[in-house]
Parts: sequence; C-alpha cells; structure tokens
Amino acid sequence: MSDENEFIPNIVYGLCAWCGTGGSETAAAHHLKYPENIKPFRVMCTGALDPVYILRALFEGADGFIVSGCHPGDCHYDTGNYRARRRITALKTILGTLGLDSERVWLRWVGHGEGQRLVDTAFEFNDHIKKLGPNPLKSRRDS
Amino acid sequence: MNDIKIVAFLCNWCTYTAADLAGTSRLKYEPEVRIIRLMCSSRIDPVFILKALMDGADGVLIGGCAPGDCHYSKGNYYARRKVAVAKKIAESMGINTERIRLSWIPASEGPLFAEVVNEFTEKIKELGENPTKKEVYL
Amino acid sequence: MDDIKWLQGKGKLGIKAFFQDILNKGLIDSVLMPAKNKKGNSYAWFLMNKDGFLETSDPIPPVMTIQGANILKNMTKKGESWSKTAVVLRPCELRAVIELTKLEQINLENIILISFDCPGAYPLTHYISGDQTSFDQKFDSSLYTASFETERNACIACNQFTGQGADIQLCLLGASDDGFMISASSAKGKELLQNVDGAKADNIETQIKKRDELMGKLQKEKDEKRQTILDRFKDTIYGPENLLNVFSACINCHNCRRACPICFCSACYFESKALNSEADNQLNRASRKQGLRMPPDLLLFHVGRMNHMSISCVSCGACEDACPENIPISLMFSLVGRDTQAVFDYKPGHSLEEPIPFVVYKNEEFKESEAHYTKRHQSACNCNTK
Amino acid sequence: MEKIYDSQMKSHDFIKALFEKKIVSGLGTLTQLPNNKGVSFSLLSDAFDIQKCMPFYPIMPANAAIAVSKLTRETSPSQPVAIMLRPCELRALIELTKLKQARLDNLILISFDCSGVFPFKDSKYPTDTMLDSYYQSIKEATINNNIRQVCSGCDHYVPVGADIAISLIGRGVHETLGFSFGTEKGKNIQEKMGLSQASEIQPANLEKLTIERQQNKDALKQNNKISNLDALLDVFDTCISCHACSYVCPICYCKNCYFESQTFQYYPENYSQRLTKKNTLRLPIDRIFFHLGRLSHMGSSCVACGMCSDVCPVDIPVSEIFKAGGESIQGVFNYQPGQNLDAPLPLVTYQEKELHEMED
Repeated sequence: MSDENEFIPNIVYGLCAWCGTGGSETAAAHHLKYPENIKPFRVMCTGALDPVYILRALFEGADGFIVSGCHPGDCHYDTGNYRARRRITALKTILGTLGLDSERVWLRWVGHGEGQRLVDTAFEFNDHIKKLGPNPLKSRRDS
Repeated sequence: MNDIKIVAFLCNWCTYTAADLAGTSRLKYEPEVRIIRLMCSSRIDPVFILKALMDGADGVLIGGCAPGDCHYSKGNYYARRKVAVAKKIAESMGINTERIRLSWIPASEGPLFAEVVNEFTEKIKELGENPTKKEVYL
Repeated sequence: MDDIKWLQGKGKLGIKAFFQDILNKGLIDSVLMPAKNKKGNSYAWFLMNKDGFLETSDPIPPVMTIQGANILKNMTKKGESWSKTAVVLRPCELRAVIELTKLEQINLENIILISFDCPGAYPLTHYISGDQTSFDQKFDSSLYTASFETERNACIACNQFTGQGADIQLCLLGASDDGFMISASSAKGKELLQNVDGAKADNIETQIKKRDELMGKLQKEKDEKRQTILDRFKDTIYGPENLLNVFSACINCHNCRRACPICFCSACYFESKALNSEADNQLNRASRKQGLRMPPDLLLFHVGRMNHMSISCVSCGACEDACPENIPISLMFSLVGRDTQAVFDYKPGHSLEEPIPFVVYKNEEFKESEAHYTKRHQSACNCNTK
Repeated sequence: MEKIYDSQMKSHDFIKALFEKKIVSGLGTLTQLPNNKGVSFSLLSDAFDIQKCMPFYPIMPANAAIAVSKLTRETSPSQPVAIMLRPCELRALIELTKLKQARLDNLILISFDCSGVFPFKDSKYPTDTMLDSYYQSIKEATINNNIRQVCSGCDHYVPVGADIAISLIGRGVHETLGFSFGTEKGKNIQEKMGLSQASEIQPANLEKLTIERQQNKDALKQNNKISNLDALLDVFDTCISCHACSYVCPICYCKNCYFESQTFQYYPENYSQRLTKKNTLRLPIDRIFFHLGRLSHMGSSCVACGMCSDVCPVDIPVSEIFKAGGESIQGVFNYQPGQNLDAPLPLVTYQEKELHEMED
C-alpha cells in the first residue's frame, strides 16, 4: 500500500508506570492498535524523565518524542507530573530559542483507563511528525 | 625552630610496633614526630607525602618492615617504588627531597626507631623550616 | 538614614581602607577578596584576617579569575563558617552565591556579602597575556563613570551591574575621588554599618539622587544593549546548521561546566557511565549518521547542560573565560537563560526567598506545553492496517 | 627495523581499500567537519565521503586514545575497526589498555611518523600557507615553525607497536604511501591488500631530525626547570584550578578524580585553623598540590601528548613540565610508556633488589 519512499518517523513514547502504561494496557485490552513505528518505554513517573533523555533520543535517531503521564492531580507520587510539565516547558523553550524545533516534543496526559486517548495521541503525533519531516539532527555526524 | 613537625607513616606490623616498643622501653626520642598508622607501608600514596609537604610538614618519614619481612609478603616493595615516585616529583618540582625519608625498622628494634627519629629530626632542623608553612601564595 | 554612609577615601585605596578598618575594629574576623598573585600578572582569592591583610589586595579587580561563588562554595559547603567573614563579590558572583545557597551548596551563616557597582572585567586570557599595568590604569580610572570598555562578552551584555541583594553595597557610580557611599540592605549589613565611622556627608541626599539618575539612564542603556546583543547573537546560532557551526570548534573538554558556579554536581551526568555504550552500538550510530564525532555527545552535553542549569544562569561569563577555544558560550547560555527565566518569571540570584522554578509548581499552569486533545483521530478507528 | 613497502596508494585510496576489501567495517580518523573549517576525530562507516578524511592534518582536537577508550571501554567491536592515530595517541592507547580502559581486540592500529601538530588555541583553522609549509617540512624532514613546543621537542615521533605504520617523513603526505606491517594483524592485512609482493623502499634518514628534536627537548627541559619553591609558585601562579588539564589527559581516566572528591573538600574549621596559622590563605587550597598529586598518579604513564598545555586557559606550560617530571619517574623504573603492551606498569610490579638509594 504505502509508498516506498514514504517517510516513516521514528517516534519514542515515554509513558509513566501508572497512568501512561496503564493507558496502553487498556488500549491493548480493547484491541486498539497504534502505529508500529512508535516505540513506547516506561519510566516510573514522568517527573523522573529528565529532558536530557528526550534530547538524547532526538540527537540519536528519533524524529519525535511524546510524554504521557497521569492527569494533573492524579500523579501516583503527588507532584511528579507538575515537575514534568515544568521541565518540558523549559526544554521546549530551549529548543525554541536554539531553533531546534520544539514541536517534536509533545506532552499529553493520558489516564489509566484512556486507551482510546492514548491511541489517538499516537496517531495524531505520528501524522504531526510526518508533516514536520525527518529530524535534521539525527543524521548530523557532528552533533 | 621549635615548631618543626614531622609526619610519620608507619606500618602496623613493624615500625609502629617498634615505636610502641620504644615507648614501653622508656626510650626518649624527639617529640616533633606525629605518627599515622597504616596497615602496611604500601598504603602510602605519593599524594600523602606531597600533601603533607605542601601543607607545611617539615619532614615525612615512612617506616615499614625490612624487605622480605612484610606481613603481606611484598607490600614494602611497592612502598619503595611509591616513595621513589614521590621523591622524583619533589625533585622535578623544586621541593627538597631530603625531607622525605624511607626507613625499614623491624618490630623488635625500638632503639633503632628512636635513633632514626632523632637522626631525621636533626637533619630536618639543619634544613630549616619548610617554606610552604608560611608561604601565602601557595 | 542609618543604612547609608559616606566614606572618605581616594579610589580603591579608600575602599581598601574600609575593609582594613572593619577588620581592625573586630567587626569581622576575616575577609575573602581577590588580591594580586605572586607574579602580579593576575589575581587570586585570599582569605585574610587582620594580621594578614595583603597590600596588594583589590576588592574590585579588573579580571575574574575564579568565580567567587565557587570559592565560597568550597568554604561553606560542609557547614557554616567558623569566623565572621566578609566576602567581596562582583554582582554576578553574588547572584551565583544566592543561587547556590538556594541549591544548598553554600551556607551564608556568619558570612557578610559585600558587592559593588561593577564596571565589568577583561577577558582572563587578554589580561594575563597583555600589559597589566595599563589594563589596571584604564580600569581604575573608570570605576565611577561606567565608561569601562571590554571585549568580554558577558560584561558587554551585562545589565545587572549593581550589587543589589548584598548585605552591604559599595555605591561607586557617580562617586568622586574623595569618597563614595556605602549602603546596607539587610539586618546583618546594618549591624555592621552602625559601627563604621562614616562621615554623614551633608550632601548625601544629592549624592543618592545623582547616583539614581545615573543608574536609571545606565540601566535603560544596558537593558537595550543586552537585548540587541542577544537578539543579534540568536540570529547567528539559530537552527541546527548554525548551532553546530558554533560548536564545531568545541573539543568536548567540559571546562565550561567546571568553571560554572551553578554546575555544582561532583559527578556530572554527562561525564558519567550513563553515556558509555558498547562498541557496536557506537559503530551503529556511526553508520546511521555516516560518521560519529568522537568523543560523542557534544551537542547533548551543551543543550543538556542548558536544561540543567540555564534557569539559574547568572551570565557571569566564567565558562567563556575557561574555554580554550573561545566559543561564545556565555552568550549562548545567557540567551537561553533569558528565555527560560522569562517563561518561569524567575530572576536568578535576585532573592533568597524566590524558589527555584523546578522545585515548585501550580496546579494550573503552562497549559501551552501540553498538546491538547480535541478529537478522536480518524485512523484510530480502522487501524487494522498500518 | 621493519621493511617498508611501496603501496602505490595515496592516503584516500588506502582508506577506500580498507573498506572495499572488507578489511574493516569502521574507521576512526581525523575528518573535516560539515562546516568545512574544523576537524574532529570521528568514527566512520563505509558510507562516509572519504575525501573528508584528513588523517595527517596537523591539529589534535582531542587525544584519540580517549575516543578509542570511549569506544571500547565496555566491549570490543564485533567487526574490525581501524584507528589512525599519532604516535603519542598510540602510546596513550597502549597505556590505557594496560590500565584496562580500552580493548585492542578487533582494532587495527594504524600510525605514522608525526611531524607535530599546531597548537589549536592559536591556529584552530590553519591557513593554506601554514599547511603548505607544514607538508613541505614533512617532505624535507625538518621541524616546522608553527608546531607546538612540546611537539618540537618530541623524540618519540616514530610509532612503535602499530599494526600498520605509514612512513611519511622524508616522503610527504600527498605522495604514495610506504607501509610497514609490524604485527601478525598487520601482516594479514598486507596479504589482503595484495601488498606481499610490493617493492621495498629505503627508509628515510631521520638521524638529523632526531638530533634536532633531542636538542629542542633538552632546551625545553632547561627552560621549564623548577628548581625551588619560588619557581614552582611562579609557574602555577595563574592557575585557576579548572582541572581542564586532567580532563583532556588521556591517562587521567578516572571518572571521579581523587582531587575533586570529598577528601579535598574541607570542613569550615579547617579553613579557620589554617587562617589562624597563616593569617593569609590563598584559595582554593590545593591548587598546586593538585598538579603534584596528578603527576604522581599519571606521571609514570605520561606520553607527553601536549593536550594539557593546549587547553590551559591561562597558558601554563603544563605538558612541558609534566613531560620532564614524567620522564624522571619513568627513568627510575626504566619504563617507557606506550612502547610495549607486555611491560607491566611500574607501580603494579617490583623487584626485590632495587632502589636502595631510596632507603635510609
């Protein structure tokens, strides 16, 4: 079906252990599928996700990075997601200042039961990155 | 010149015991020496010696078991090499190497320990105060 | 007014006399300030008590060798100072001290922070390799007029040049060769100043007015200058191409982070085992990118470091002084810092009470960072195909 | 003396052949950066534009041994990788291997006789004239004026222990290369490259150059001699304790340096006691001690690559001093760093009868 030259983005999906991963479990239980070029990984809390990990992914091969965790107020550790929001805000600001495409990083809350929302997010982000095109940094040998 | 300080790194099995013996035998030796006990003379790191000298010690004495007698069979051979490194660095960096002394003093030689300490103190007194002690630009 | 006094004295000699005076009176036990080094071609930090006060000491040196906050961090990281110590700091060093206090790396107990209206500084390498006497003369003659010219990027783009936030401020701007004002803004400072014999100059009101006027004008000028410089700089680094061009000279020596007062971690993430990987992994990276610069992770280090500390960056320029390649790293961090600090409405080193943005939060904020979920995605329904 | 074979290949042909004949799957060498100005040491795959490789470019942005250590510290590569490095980098790599910080399995070490490099602080982007005169001096076997001091006084400029050694001095870098194959690995490659039957060439006469370099070395040693405490204080007077010298040093591999550890972070009472004794205390406290201590930790392995002088932001001739200090330590143990993989490091071995002059 798909064109050989079609750009299939390489996307990393950071999920918190309680809601994000829970959301993906719910999605699985409902037999919902998301694009296979999206690679999820689990952190205990989005608050533990140092923006440096996101940078590492973006510099070493990812075209985009989404972070999903508990909705504000629902964090298993109380305030981890607020911290994540602040950190990602800083990260996006820095990327914006340096002209490095802050739109390649998304943050969206996904609750444990929101399998559909998780899958929608995955598709939406996939389309979004496809529109943006390949990440120029991932192929720079001097980065 | 009363202010002289000598730091002594002594191995637990020989020289420290010798120092002990000197004490229990009521031998008198110069009081300028400050003893730090090491389990083996090979625990000495050139860094310890240099640190002492840079921070104003007038002399550094390293004492251990005589070659062949090491409690850990070969520690003192390593110690000798390490002291050699410290001396060479002192030499190339303009520090008087005579302020570093390595002596093998067996456990039973209380008198020898007193003698070495007296001799070394005498020597250091001749050399005078370590200039690093008062140097503000260090 | 008790908290402003007029001190008589000529130039730097007068300032030095003030320190000697408070030492002799026992108002403080020791003072930490720069003095000429042994050869006299640079400066170094000295902790001095009243018997050891150096003739060559210079509270306002024309060059910043080691960031003063780093020195104070060494001294008080493990507990409060045993002796009452006055520390003379440039405004940027002062800001770093305040940041580090908030980061629990400095203990301000028993420490009196003294700062001054800073004219700027020479780049360290220029000063050391140049003619120090003429540098000194040029610098000293511009103490009161803010007419000092330098090539040091951080100082050119500096707009926080007064010692605001210190316990005691030496107000040099607008002063003249026969004296200067000294003001205290904290309880500690006021207590000390009470016992200083300063003439209560009749003209103090006019002096304050004169300084305020000059300051107002200067502040506006410098604010504008900073904006233009940073904006212009942004154009030269914007986008991956330009950014990597700037960093092409970087040799990954991490000296910027070592000189940085804010980067206090003793085991830096970017130097840790976390960035080690298997040889084949690195070969894969090389073949993916058609080459891999070694040692790798150069951009990650810089941008990552921005994430870790740009929010607290005080734009002191220590990083650039320490850079063997003269990369305009201080402008880079000032630029990024300006934006991140603006987002959180945070002024680093401004106040001890203002919390560091990453340790506080509100329930409702920064909604713009979240990607809003509006509707079900069309593909999500018939997703059996890819 | 190994035989030198005429390869009939120029440097880029050689690199191409390495990949084409499947001898290696990766190559580490100096390459031009995409901005066409700077160079960096890079790890390359076969897809790389070989014209951008500049193995003999006279700039050393980092000691390549650090890069190789980074590459092989965890595991060695599963496919052969060639590394082109300068003799001092090769020596550092061999020291690091002994220190268990690098692995040489599956690595092919290619080195060449080195005419020194430019100090990168002043000549990060050397002009064409500088480069031309540099290449000319390689051809003529003379010492170029622009190279670093420590390079002009280096007498270990011919590689020892490389799998493939390229002879440049007296021949030039733009000509066809002459190879000698010192090891088993090297001889295998010689066969694969089809060079077993290649004609031999006469080695260049390097006697005069060596003598000149030794003279420079002695002069350097003399100029940077530290004879007493005052001289020591003078040399390190401007030091800002940034420890850049240790970070770029290939031998200083410790992640957590002892001199930056808790041991040397003092309690406030320590400061106050010192102040009482001295009245004036220069801070930070261990500024000069750091250099002495570092010399004691790595002096026996110092390969005099000169990186420390290159990065010093206040231009202290660190490497000139460390070279002399290191050699005096190496002299005691009769140890030559980086020359022999089987010679044990001086401080992990001993002889029963030695160094009696150290005992009293």
